[in-house]
Amino acid sequence: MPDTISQTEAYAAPDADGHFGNYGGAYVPETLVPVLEDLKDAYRTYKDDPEFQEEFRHHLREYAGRPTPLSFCDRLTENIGGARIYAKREDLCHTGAHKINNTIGQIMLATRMGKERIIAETGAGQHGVATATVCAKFGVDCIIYMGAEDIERQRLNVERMELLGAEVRAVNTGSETLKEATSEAIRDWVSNPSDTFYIIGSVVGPHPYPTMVRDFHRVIGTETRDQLREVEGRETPDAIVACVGGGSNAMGIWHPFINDDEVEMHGAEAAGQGLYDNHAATLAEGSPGVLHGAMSYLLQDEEGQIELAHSLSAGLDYPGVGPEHAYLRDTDRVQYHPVTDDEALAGVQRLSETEGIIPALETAHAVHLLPDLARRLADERGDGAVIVFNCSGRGDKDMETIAENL
Amino acid sequence: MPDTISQTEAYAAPDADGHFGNYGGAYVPETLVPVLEDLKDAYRTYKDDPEFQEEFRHHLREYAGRPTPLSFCDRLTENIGGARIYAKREDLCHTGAHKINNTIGQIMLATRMGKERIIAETGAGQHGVATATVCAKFGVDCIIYMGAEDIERQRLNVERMELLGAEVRAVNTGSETLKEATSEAIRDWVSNPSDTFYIIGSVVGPHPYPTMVRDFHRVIGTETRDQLREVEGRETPDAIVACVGGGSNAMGIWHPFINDDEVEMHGAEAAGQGLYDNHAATLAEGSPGVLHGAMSYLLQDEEGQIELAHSLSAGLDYPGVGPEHAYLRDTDRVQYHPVTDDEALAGVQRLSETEGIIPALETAHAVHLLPDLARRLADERGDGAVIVFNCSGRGDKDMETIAENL
Amino acid sequence: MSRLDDTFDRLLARDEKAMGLFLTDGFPETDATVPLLHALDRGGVDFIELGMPFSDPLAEGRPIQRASARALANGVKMQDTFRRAEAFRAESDTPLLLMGYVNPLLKYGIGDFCRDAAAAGVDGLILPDLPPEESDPLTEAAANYDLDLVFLIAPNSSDDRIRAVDRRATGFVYAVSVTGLTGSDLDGTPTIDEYLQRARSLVADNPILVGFGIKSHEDAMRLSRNTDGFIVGSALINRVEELWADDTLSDTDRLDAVETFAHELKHGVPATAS
Amino acid sequence: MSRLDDTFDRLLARDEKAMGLFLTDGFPETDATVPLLHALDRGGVDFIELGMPFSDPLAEGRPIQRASARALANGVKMQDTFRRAEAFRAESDTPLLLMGYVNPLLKYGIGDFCRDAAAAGVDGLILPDLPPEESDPLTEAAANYDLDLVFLIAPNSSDDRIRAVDRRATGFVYAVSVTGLTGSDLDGTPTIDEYLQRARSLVADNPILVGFGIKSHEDAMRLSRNTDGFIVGSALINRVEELWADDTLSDTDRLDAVETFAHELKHGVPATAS
Ligand SMILES: Cc1ncc(COP(=O)(O)O)c(C=O)c1O
Ligand SMILES: Cc1ncc(COP(=O)(O)O)c(C=O)c1O
Repeated sequence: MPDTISQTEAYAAPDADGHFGNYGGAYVPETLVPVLEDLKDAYRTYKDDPEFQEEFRHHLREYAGRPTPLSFCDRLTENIGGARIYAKREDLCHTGAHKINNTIGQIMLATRMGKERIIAETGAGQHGVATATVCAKFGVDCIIYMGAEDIERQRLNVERMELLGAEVRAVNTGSETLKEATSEAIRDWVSNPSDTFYIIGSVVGPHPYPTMVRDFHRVIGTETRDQLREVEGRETPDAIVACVGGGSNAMGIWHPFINDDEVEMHGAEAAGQGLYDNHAATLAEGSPGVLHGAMSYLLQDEEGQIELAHSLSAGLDYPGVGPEHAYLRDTDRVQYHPVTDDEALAGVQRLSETEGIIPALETAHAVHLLPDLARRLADERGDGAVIVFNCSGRGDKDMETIAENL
Repeated sequence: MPDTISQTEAYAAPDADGHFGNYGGAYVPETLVPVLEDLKDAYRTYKDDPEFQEEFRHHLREYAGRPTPLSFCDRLTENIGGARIYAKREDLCHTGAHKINNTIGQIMLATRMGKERIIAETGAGQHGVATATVCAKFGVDCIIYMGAEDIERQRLNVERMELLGAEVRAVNTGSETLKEATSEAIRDWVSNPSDTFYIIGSVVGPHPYPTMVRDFHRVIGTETRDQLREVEGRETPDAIVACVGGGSNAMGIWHPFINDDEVEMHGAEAAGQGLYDNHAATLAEGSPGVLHGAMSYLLQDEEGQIELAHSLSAGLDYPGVGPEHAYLRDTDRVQYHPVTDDEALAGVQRLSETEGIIPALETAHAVHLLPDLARRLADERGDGAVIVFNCSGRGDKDMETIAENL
Repeated sequence: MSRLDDTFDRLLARDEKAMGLFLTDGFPETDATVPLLHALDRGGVDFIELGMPFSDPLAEGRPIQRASARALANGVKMQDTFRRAEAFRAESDTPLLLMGYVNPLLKYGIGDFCRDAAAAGVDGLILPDLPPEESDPLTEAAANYDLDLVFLIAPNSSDDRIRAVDRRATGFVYAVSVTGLTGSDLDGTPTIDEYLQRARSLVADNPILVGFGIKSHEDAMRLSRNTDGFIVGSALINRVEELWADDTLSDTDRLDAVETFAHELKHGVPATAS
Repeated sequence: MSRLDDTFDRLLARDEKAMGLFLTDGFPETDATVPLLHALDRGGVDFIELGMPFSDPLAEGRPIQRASARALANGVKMQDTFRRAEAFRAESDTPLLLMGYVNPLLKYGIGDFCRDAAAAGVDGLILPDLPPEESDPLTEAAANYDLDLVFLIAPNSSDDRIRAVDRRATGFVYAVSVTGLTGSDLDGTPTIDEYLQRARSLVADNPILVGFGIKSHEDAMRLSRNTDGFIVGSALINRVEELWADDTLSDTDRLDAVETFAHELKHGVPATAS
């Protein structure tokens, strides 16, 4: 297995202070500055520490269930009629999504830094479950901040977190969703900087989080490379598709291919009820700004007040996005596409019926991009064209929402 | 990967007609006799067909997510204080339980036999989901029989099956649970013997099902052997623990060790509210008889009428058990232990809190056996004693039941 | 020679199709069984199959499932069935077979069961979930007590299989009309004739009777063209259920109606009601 | 020399601790802000922090979060804040700083913001989510328009860090009392004195003021032993909220009560009420 948490060479972002072009950085209250310094130091140390890396790989393999398969979607491919489609099966990870890769990495850092109290924010509850899981596995206290509305719509995951021994704290301010949960987690962190480690759930937040979380998820892409070599006899696909909430599953699968210019990258953002309506299409409709510690694209009004995001999918229901995505958007390395709730629901159905895989609603946004892309790529590059999409999670947590809306 | 679907040598059960000692056989209406003959022939052919075997392994690996990890449970081991405990992680299989191994095998047989219509029974819904899944993946019609009461208590799985394109038929007779669902599936099969393949969900039913289902699940045990060799430097543990409903996950993990006399085998049966009350402890409390096509232990009254089983866990809520278990019980090769609902719930909590793994309620029955066993084995065989328990499925489907009862 | 053999010989001699009727013991009420059996007798039944209720009757369609469940709810036990068989036998010479599932027999004990059944005047047994392969112990016990042991064939049975079943069976061979349950719909099974002709040509040692799904005299005549007779179960169960559901009827009315039903099954509806 | 420097010079000269008071613009009602600022002035405030409401105020405890949300619900926009600052400035010489989060400034445009703030008579800026590392553009723009730019230190800031912040800051250095939010509880933070002494010894270029969690004159005096003054926010917000919730009070009553609150914060409660 290749190195999973170190960076490729040619693509150099971010700089030493965590800037991806103009984006990223660390816009935080002063109390967090030394905390982030310590974290940067620790991460710098362990990132290249063979023992840390070996333990990380060990947990990914023996606990989280890696490598995840790269499943050829024969019936989906046939059903669409175009490029050959593979699913990278993060839905088979322990706890049901890619999120566990990152929480394992961060809990390892946290325990090495002597932190005894873990906090995290969660929207869909997947990151909360993944965090509560590693806290149980490592025997550390765990507090999860979750918007009161998300607690309602992701009841199953709340029960999972509690069973895992975590305390789920309902956040009743503002929109009562992920944005507020994140703000509350940061407030807790500001209030408890010395004993508390904040496990952020995506490639968002102040430096070094976007880089660190990306690196912990790079294993998705490095495995994909290896697996493609084995099944297709080539390391690079023609395109890689992923959904983008904060953007961690996307960065994880894309980053190891970022210097392979022939690999198209497509991100699916949540367009909710449509771009003129309630949505969460930060990169399509937002503008640069600072939220939760980093400069990136945001949904904001003309006064710079953060707007509420709207998506049926709680995991994409966030008005910000990781700063590296802002950079990849501006540099045109990645194309980002808004996908509506209805299109995502149709994606759930399509993948379920053709492949027997019920994807998470988040993932289903990526599924929606496949038909057009598969046909275009087959036209442009011939029948041997290959698409990989990141099947970032399974749909169990969404069955109620899906049943209500289909 | 070693041969996954052929049998070890010394242990010779069953005989050519599917008898494990007095148990097993094929007690079926005449209409099914030629159907079972065809199935036996087909299975005999493909069992040793390298192409079939290769495709089977391919699907297990690339689709179902095998091999599943063998996770060392460090905190559980420490928490108990005894033998070293490993979990065989069938909970990480696609659809959330070991069941998919078997449905992949059977759907491959079914399509090779030219059957266009699949039926199955389900209790907890796990087998129904696993069947609906492979039917979607292979593009075949799928009808799932499920007791009306089980439909209520496993709503999530019903929605999954329907999303996968299966028709779920509610069975309103008798106890409205797995027993009646199975009877209805058999009646459908009797009525449609030529175009229909019945994918049975455990090591039950008439010959060749108990043998065939066991063989499709042997991969659990063969992987465990390989993995133990790697992590412990020895192929055999001191004991293997599994829950027993019909008994498929147990047979799958035990069978490759059946000739290793030093390996203790322990099965956890559902004792529901206790042995003097409502329970499903067929091997502890039942007596030999014929149900659903095979001779085995049953829960029955003094008139030979089948009694209702009772377990909080829908997957164990069945008054019969696979005939090979009856044989292994009578020959004392395996010790079977009744485990109550409350003990199982405590098992869910214990594994969740120490290892960050929320097991299915079925699996949790096996967890309950670990403390006493781990301490005894450490006493008898020293600190290096090793237990493997089959973590047959994940608890997502049971969250409501668990939340209501904890 | 068994009572059943006698009956078939007599009917064959006058080229008459044998009619067997199935009724679940203890259905619709335990007290109704013996009077019902006598009513069938008066209606001209040639032999009776008395159903032993079972909790999980795999081969039955809805009517017999319901009858079985109702009988169990009425508390029917094996001993009761024997007592009622005995009571019937005390007043009738019509062959009586017990039909049921194998598990209650196993629980009772195969040997004990055959002994007590024979003692009660039962003539034979039909067990739809006991194929010949699994029947050695029962075959032996039944022979010990001179009970006939009927086996079944189905449309998908091979020629070899039919011959083997015939060799194993005593009393008669039960040709299941369709690949389906009791009470199945016979429409859309155009190959029945072909199958029954084939069966006829293969069954050498026993009479052959057809059953499953026969609802009327016409069905019965059509299907028994190639057999020695026919068996009706679900249609009778449905009729009894109807009659007992009708509160305006006295028990005598009901029994008379059952007698008429049996008579009409065998002989057809008279052109003008008498 | 800025208004702020003048003020500190004057107070230092007479060994008096400076009192800064924080109030959210547009809270509790947009019309209340200017009269409230004058009431603070009458109560003896030495400088005012006018809060620019933000949707996601990360460093704030509940009171200022609530005030911010209420101001936004009242429709407060940046231009309104400038207009109210201007109105206050027209009648008072008390230094006025704007406090807020960086995103609305970015949206407005850093240069435009500093120009318009200065034109409205604002003296300086405090942005708790803009650490020195990310502040180059703002530092430049603020300097262009002679706005002071206050930076913060916290109990967990290293010596080097405190020195660096001091070098970067103009106006004063804001010593956050606790590792926590505005309005935090100060009990159980026994190391405050040690930290403030350390800060005092490291901060060379600027006055140093302590804030976060100060609720009373006693708190203020205790904490400013080692600083040049103190800042109160949440306690004032809570008091204003209470007063405006009490329907029995006239606006004059309320403003008088705020004036008294400010006065008592600075000077303590008089032994006998006047
Ligand atoms: C399955 C799944 N996919 C994707 C996401 C979105 O997060 P990210 O964009 O960081 O991958 C989530 C978040 O909860 C998720 O659960
Ligand atoms: C997770 C899990 N384990 C065990 C069982 C019991 O089946 P078996 O005994 O065949 O393994 C079930 C049945 O649904 C199940 O879902």
